[in-house]
Amino acid sequence: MAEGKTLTLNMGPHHPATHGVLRIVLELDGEVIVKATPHVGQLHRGIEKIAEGMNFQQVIPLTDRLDYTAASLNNLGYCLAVEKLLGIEVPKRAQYIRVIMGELARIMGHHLWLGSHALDIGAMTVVFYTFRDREMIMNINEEASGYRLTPSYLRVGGLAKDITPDFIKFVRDFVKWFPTAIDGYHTLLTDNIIWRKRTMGVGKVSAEDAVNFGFTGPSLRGSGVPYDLRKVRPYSSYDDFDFQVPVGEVGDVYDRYLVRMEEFKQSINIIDQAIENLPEGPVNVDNPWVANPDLGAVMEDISALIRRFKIQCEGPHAPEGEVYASVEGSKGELGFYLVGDGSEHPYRMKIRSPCYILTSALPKMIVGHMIADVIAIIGSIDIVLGEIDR
Amino acid sequence: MVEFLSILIIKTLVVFAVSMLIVAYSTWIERKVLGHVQLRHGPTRVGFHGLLQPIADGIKGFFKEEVVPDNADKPVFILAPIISIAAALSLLVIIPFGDSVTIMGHKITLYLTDLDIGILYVLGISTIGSYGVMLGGWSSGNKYGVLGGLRASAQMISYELSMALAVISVVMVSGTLSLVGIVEQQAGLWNIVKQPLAFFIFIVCGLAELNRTPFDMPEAEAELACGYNVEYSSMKFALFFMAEYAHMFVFSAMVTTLFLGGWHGPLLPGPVWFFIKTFALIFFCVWERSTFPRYRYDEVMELGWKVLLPAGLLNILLTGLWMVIFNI
Amino acid sequence: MENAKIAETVKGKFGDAVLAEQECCDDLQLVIKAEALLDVMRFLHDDEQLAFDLLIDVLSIDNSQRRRKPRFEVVYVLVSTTHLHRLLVKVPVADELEVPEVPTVTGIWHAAMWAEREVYDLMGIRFADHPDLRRILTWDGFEGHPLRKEFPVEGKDFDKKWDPDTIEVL
Amino acid sequence: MVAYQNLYMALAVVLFIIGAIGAITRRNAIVVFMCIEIMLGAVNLLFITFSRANQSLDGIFMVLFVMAVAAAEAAVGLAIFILMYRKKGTINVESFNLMKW
Amino acid sequence: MDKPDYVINVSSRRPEKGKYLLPLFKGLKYTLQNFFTKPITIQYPQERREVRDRWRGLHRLKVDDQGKLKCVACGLCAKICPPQAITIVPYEEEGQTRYPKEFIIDEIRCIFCGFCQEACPKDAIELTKVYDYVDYHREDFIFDIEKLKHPERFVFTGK
Amino acid sequence: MELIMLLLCGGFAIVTSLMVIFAKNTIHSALWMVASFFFMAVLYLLLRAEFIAILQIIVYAGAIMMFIIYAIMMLNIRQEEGEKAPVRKSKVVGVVALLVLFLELLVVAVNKGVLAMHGPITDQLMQKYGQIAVLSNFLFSDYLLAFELASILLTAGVVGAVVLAKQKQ
Repeated sequence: MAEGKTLTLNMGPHHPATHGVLRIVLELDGEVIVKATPHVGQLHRGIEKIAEGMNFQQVIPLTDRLDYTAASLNNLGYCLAVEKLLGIEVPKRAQYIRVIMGELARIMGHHLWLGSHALDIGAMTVVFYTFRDREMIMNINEEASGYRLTPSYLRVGGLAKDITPDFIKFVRDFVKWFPTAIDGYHTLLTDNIIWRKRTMGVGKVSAEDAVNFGFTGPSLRGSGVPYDLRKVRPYSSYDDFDFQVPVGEVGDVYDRYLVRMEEFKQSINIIDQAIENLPEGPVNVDNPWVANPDLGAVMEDISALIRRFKIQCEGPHAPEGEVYASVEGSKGELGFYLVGDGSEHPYRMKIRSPCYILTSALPKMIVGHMIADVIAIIGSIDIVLGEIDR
Repeated sequence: MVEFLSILIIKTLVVFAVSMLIVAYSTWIERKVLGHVQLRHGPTRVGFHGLLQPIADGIKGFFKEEVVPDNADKPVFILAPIISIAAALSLLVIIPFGDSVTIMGHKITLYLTDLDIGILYVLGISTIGSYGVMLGGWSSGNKYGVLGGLRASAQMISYELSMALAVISVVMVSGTLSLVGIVEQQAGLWNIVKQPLAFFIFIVCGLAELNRTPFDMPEAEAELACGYNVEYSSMKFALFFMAEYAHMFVFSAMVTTLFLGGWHGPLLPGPVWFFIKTFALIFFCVWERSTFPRYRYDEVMELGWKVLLPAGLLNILLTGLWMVIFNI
Repeated sequence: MENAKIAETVKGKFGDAVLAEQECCDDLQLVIKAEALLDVMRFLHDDEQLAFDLLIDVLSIDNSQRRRKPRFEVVYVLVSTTHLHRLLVKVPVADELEVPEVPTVTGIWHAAMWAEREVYDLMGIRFADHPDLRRILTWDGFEGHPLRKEFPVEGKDFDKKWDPDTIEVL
Repeated sequence: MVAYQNLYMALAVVLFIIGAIGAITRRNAIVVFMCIEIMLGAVNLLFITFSRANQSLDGIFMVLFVMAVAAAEAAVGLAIFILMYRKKGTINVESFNLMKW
Repeated sequence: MDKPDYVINVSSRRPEKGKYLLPLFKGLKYTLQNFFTKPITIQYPQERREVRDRWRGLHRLKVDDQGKLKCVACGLCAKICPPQAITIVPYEEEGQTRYPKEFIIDEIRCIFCGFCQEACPKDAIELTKVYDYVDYHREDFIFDIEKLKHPERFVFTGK
Repeated sequence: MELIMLLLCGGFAIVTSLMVIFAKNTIHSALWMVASFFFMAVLYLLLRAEFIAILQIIVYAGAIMMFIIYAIMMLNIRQEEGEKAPVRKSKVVGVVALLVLFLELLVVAVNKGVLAMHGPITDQLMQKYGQIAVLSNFLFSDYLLAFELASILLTAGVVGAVVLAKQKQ
């Protein structure tokens, strides 16, 4: 085709399939993409900058708003980073509950991914089934923390509160129900010829490329690299649980889909083990500089009252030093790089967001494909703009 | 003459009214069925189980603000929905709802007209309907619209062909192009039994012509953000919307006529059977929409040219052989 | 590979380029001279024993409020997907430069493409030879670098009145 | 015989001439193409008039084959136009003055 | 690359060939089954779901047996509040307990994280189950003591 | 009745055909063309050639014009003939010659009746068997060779179009 005969198409930020306010400027030859330039930043809220002016506990609700589809995992990553900086370790019970909350959040994230991915490709019903099941996790979140989407349940040094008996009942119900729901998703999509045609061979990323592009999480594993932080660097007692890491081979949209579908099952497996083997004990560290004295003690003991004032006003003071801690988020490696300077604020907090790096590879992935594939690929790497723009 | 004319006018009005009612309520069926498949209620607020919803929607559609984009081609922009709805409505003329009844001594046929070349008329007019989609997309001056219009035209041209092939084999079996003739010929055995492959091809092509999932390329709300009707609002959008559902009704009626024996059926009177079959097909259209993902544009073309077209040809060949061998 | 052994290997190869070696909790942090950065990084990526093939992140620290020299530091987080070890590489940015600058590692890891753009956007550190160094999270024409410590948390002009029609500060 | 056959013939002539004038005056290849279709249509009209006047089917068959030719012509012609547009960026007939490119 | 033993390969599940029509019909059957199940959505606001006990809704300033505010205006909640939505003006009289003269929560700024409830040493503030307060003006969302005492008045009734 | 229809449709056909030439926008030209084909189809109907009329709509309006509009949309030609090229002498001569031809033909058309050689196909025959049956009888016997040739032509057209429009890899 002669030069200058391409069509420039502005996809987003108000486009139903860009999962938020992502804007991609596409250059089209017919329907084939010649060039793609993603523009991000429409949702930039400066969380890293805001965090510098807050104390360590106050940052927790902010982290909820990163990847709001899987909020507890962000809490977990942040709390682990701070705890690593402070050099404390939370009790076993808190760790197990954190694992449960984290895995539930991962399932929530994958639910939203599956629903919107299928919706992008045109299967409009799957999203309602995933939201039916997501609702159950929302109820669990609500039972634990009082909020459904952004629970802010974790705290530096433990949890906000201990769980209730209803929580355990809800989780057990969910664990029991969810495998049938997964079968339902498989029935609707996996073998469906249209779904296969839309996803197989689309957006192929080889293992070398995936590593070079900085992929992490299911997108990396879909390309065949078995890198999972839960196995590689077990945190929060993940080494207590027996689970497997699903890995693809081809690295196309379909493989990433299969990997995530299998992760549903593995997460359920982990939750099942954690809820059955839940240890007794406290859920907060026994550290006077971190843990909030409970109300009963405050009423009676003046020193507890003072301590409560101290902790609520300032929170824990971090030692001077730098730390990088990361968790396996639902989208990939979610890392927090914290710099402490001896005060109660994080001197510098850098969030390593998996989606940001995934999006940077988008132009390489979609060139040569058609418009319809663009949304399939965007769906398959599962980006959340709250996390990209921070 | 006066008698003939008055019967004709009354019949036209009745057919128009009934058809518009069906069109309106097929939107209700769509929303209700989709809702229940998706574990929702669908419309519930206006009237009992939302039964007045189509009327409320219609009123809303007609009274909303009209927006014509600045760089739209205004005459074409206005013309497009009119073409769409006009084509859809003129297809209603030849639908055979039933055989004939005798009312007050007059023998009244339950179809407006029985054309000698009925099937050709259907094929011809339904292509005209696709002009509306194409021009609507092109004239709104929106890139998504243009892409939608392009997709629509390519898809319609491709699928028209296979659809015609499927129809031809039916015509071969029936020996007539008149729709009434085809229905009468099916009194004993429905064509779906004689022509299962043609039935399948016709359904697939029909869905493609209707721009319904899995072939809703021209709208594809996920990729093209509604495609050809992205810039349309209020009345003009309502016309497109109505045309879409009118086409769906006509498609269901055509399948009923060509393959499911039209008004034939035991016990119940003819028109009832006709409507039962038609509504079953409308239900099917909604049902499959709720289940299937969307094809990609090039895959749609591939399916049309590489699968359905050869299949249609093969079907004609087999039908011909069968007719020659058994000397029908 | 053990942290100590990584440090040993790198030091053995680039003795004087490694300014310091410190533990960040359980991770090893190597401080590398900016001039030698590219060579060290390429070695880290290519060497079979190290094979840091996955660049997790690039970030920067503004030390102006904790009285440390130099003012800016850039940190690279590296991971090996084969040997599963992790390394933090820190590069001090020379204070003398008018615009702080370090060499880009986009030639080694594509992942650095946007990570470096973000550092440039928010901290104002240039990456020499970066193929596409534009602002990314803030808009084109934005002034200042928000993560620098002197940038107000509320943002600039936050309390001024602005004209809703032209979106300009009055 | 057919009623008003002279009128039909006159109409065909008028249409033919309109088509011909368009074909030589317009520069846009696609419009030229459409003008040729008008001319074909005029001829078709004439054929059908004769066919009806003479109580013969020959005219109708002629029209059928004209349509077949027109369809084939449209396919090939438009393919050529698209190719031309890709090569030269225009479909102005006056710029097509080369036998090869 | 040799794979660790905890890895399972999902690509073995890929149906590369075949299975054209049957899965489509299976899908149709699945959706048809769901067509005949009961909808799970709630017809809000006629039907309302019961929220759990820990729900974090509008704030309530608790009162003691004599109908006085429990709050002593210590300012802990205002300090911990991440979006700084709480403003307290304390008032002290000679020989009296400290109490807030003004206690203002900007419910638009508030992110309902529940930190104020956790911080309070007197158990004077709590988050209620009221979750659907709507109004027309931004000013209506700035709650003073009077409004904060009775948040249940702000339950949305559909009118 | 027939005269009114004839005059109306003929008039519209002429007007729309003129609009094809005079419309600035190529898509508008094409749309006028479609309208013109419709009126021609009505004329065919008046001449009792329903089959040809419907074929006109299917083939011309449905397929050929669809192709043309598709091509215009794909090439995104809105105002292509923008620059005012000087009017060429040859064109003027051509138009004048055509007008002369027009007058001649018109004289012929208006004055000279066609010889009414009655062919074998009477209206009664058509009425009895239906037009399609009669047509197909002849098409598949007397005109079989021509029919087959037409199909070969169409196939060649399709192949040619595909070859031409295919982008070189």
